[in-house]
Amino acid sequence: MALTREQLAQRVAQELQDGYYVNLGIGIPTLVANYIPEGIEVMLQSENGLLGMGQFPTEAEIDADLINAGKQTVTMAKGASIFDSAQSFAMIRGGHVDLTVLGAFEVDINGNIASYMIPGKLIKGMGGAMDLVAGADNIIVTMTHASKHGVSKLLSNCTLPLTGKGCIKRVLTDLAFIEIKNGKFYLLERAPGVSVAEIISLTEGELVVEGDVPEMQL
Amino acid sequence: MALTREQLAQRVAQELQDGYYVNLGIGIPTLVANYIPEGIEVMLQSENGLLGMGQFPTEAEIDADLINAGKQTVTMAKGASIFDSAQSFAMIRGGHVDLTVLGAFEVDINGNIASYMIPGKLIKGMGGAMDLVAGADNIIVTMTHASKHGVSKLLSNCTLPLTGKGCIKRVLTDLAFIEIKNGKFYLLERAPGVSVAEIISLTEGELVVEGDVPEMQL
Amino acid sequence: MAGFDKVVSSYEEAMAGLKDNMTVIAGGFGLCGIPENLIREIQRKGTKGLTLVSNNCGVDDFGLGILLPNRQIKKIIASYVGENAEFERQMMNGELEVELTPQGTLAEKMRAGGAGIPAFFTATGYGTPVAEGKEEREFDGRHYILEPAIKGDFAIVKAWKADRYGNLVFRKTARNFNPMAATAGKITVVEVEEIVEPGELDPDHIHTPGIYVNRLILGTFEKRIEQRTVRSDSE
Amino acid sequence: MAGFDKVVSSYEEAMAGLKDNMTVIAGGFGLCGIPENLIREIQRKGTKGLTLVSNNCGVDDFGLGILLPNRQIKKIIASYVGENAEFERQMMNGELEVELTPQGTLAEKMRAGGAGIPAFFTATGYGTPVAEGKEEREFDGRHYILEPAIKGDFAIVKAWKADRYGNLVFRKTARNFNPMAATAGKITVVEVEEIVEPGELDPDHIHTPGIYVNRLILGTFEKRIEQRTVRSDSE
Repeated sequence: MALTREQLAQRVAQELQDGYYVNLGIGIPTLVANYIPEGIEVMLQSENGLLGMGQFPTEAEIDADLINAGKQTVTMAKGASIFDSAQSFAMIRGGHVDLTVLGAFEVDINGNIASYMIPGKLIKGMGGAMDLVAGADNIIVTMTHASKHGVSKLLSNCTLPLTGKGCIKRVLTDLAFIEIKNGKFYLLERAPGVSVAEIISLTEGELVVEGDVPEMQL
Repeated sequence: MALTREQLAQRVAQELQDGYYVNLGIGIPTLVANYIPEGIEVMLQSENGLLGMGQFPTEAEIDADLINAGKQTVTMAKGASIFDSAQSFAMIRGGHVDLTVLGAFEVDINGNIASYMIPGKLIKGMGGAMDLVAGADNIIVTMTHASKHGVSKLLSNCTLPLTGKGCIKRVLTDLAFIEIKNGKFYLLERAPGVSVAEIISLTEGELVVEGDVPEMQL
Repeated sequence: MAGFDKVVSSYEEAMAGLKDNMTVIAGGFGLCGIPENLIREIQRKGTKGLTLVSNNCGVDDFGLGILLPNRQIKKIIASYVGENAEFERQMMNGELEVELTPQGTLAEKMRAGGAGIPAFFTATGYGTPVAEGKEEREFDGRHYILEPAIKGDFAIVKAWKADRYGNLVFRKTARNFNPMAATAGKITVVEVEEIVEPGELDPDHIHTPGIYVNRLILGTFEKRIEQRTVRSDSE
Repeated sequence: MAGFDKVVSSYEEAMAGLKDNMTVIAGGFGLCGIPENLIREIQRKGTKGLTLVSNNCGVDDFGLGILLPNRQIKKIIASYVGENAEFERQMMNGELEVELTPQGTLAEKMRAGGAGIPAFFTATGYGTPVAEGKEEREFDGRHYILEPAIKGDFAIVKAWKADRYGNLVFRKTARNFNPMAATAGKITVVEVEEIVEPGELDPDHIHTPGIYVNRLILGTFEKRIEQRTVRSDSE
């Protein structure tokens, strides 16, 4: 069974470590905050200028001056700090964020990522995504493995305009957890009940399958 | 009569305008603060991170955490702000300071200035001087016109290592107020009782004297 | 207005001198911390051919979006746009030039513009459409591109509090691009919720020193919320 | 030490891992805002061959100057040095390498090092000895040189207050180079006068977010004054 959005978030959350500063992109990555393991503390960085993002506010707490990068009203966690956009991206671009999770349209075997633009269709802009992929060492991309029509999004070469070049090492799709190295995809884990054969058939870029591929534990 | 240090400071102070943000270098420039004309407000920038430098503290006010760029204990004027060194030099290098006053060993007809190093003798460093001369449009250099031995410091070409290239337009010496343009010195004013002939004799670089040269009003 | 008193009494005075075809840098992220009344004054003046530099372009009837119907914007430099229909229409028709710029690069370009740095290298955008026409260089085995600074004829800024000298304090995430924008305008105009006397702000807590501020005006703000997300009180 | 608690209990622990020939970036201007006890710990450890990056090098018996007698410093990158005799002796004898760097360029190099900017252009130093061996380029008719960023194996920082998460607040001009230094160390160690619980510092007033801080220690400080200038009470 392909992972649900919630399960994707759950699996990513297993990669969190105590004391991590984490930037979660819009969409599925945002859900990761709901699955932080017991006994682990992380601080969420929101690139509009907040480190230590808290939960959504109650009606009474709503403050127009306090939003996250998705423009949602939020609160501050204990020990939060506020800073300007240059400082925020100094953190991101200087490699100070421990883990970045973001979505994508396509990734390829060379670690390229396309996530911000579909020419002629979606041209809203990259926001902070180009900074995030260029600045972080530790990135997890979450995405669906293929389109509804079965067209793979894990490619030999991205077809859409790139968000970043050679910067992605780990991809979690609804079917598989994959590492990218040496110009190849490596299958690390498969979604519960999903066969290796199915993953191979939906992966256009070269996929290396070594030994028994374990099922994800969720 | 050659100007005294206090008179140099007095003449510079006449260039102040209401609302000016001013950076005063160490030495004679510092004295300018004592001659701010009536009815004029200026704010002093100290490049270690203070805008709105006040007077020296009383014994009771002394605070080791509050010094100026000359490492002297100071106070803050009303409306002062504190910032880090990067912000301080963003102000300076971004051209936000209205007037910079600093000393020099030599200047030349191309607006070059040497003020920080005498090879083999004085090698303490440039501090903020290179930033100040490169960043400011409006600079007044204060210096003695010649050495005790009558060797001119207003030259065709600086002989000492440069602090900045082509950045000085106005020089106030103990003998004269001089403008630099088109590769020449222009004599604007002479010190009270100092003859044009004397100034010419002590100026090695080409000096243009146009019409009657007025005496400084002090 | 004498000495360091930057306070002006009308929005007309605040934006005096803004002319067609100028470049305006605006603070704000989404609709948070935007100089909403200064934008309205630009709308009222009807200034045209503007190049706007701002992370976003507002929505249909609020923020920079209100400058679209009258075609006042010639070009926008932003990281994320198109939250409104008129924007998309003008962009698709080629009536509006859009220069998409990564958010961090945009912030750094404004800061560089204010700090006398004409250009800097960044890894952001290497190998992407953003790198087109830009110099690429390797440092320590990583690839970077050279990005030029941005300066504006005007910068429009929203702060929380100011003293009359233009020392600014921002509030929560309404800070965002405002401090950088403030440094990068030839004329920097700031609107605030409260003006106090010099000496009332703690010098250690001033986010933007008054040296960057040319004009200051007291405003009242709608502060529209783009995504009103709440949890129930019982959670 | 769990989660985000950065507090360590000894100076030995604070500087653990510092090894010969490493690069150390230090905050402070003159003797103001220097991490005096962290420097003493480096002296005590006897680490040698260090490259120090700091605006100044202290005086004979205080600040970075105390690392000179035992020849612990191989090279110093600074804007203004030589406030003590041993420094001059070592420099003149070629025992100490000195890279003089303009103060603003030094601050910007540290900031760039922390912000992922490998190099930037600046007008400062163009046409001077500082420009030797550096790329020169014209932008809009002005001359600039390309300056590389600086990063350190360690950064040592003095702040006023911190919470246990390493969020820092500086006091008056003791701020100076400290915030930039804090961003540019692989391991950033901070000593402070007071440690409070997370949540006690106003998020809007934090100068350095804890993300930059690896270790935090409570110290007591001499805060020596270099130029004690006073006016009489009656003035």
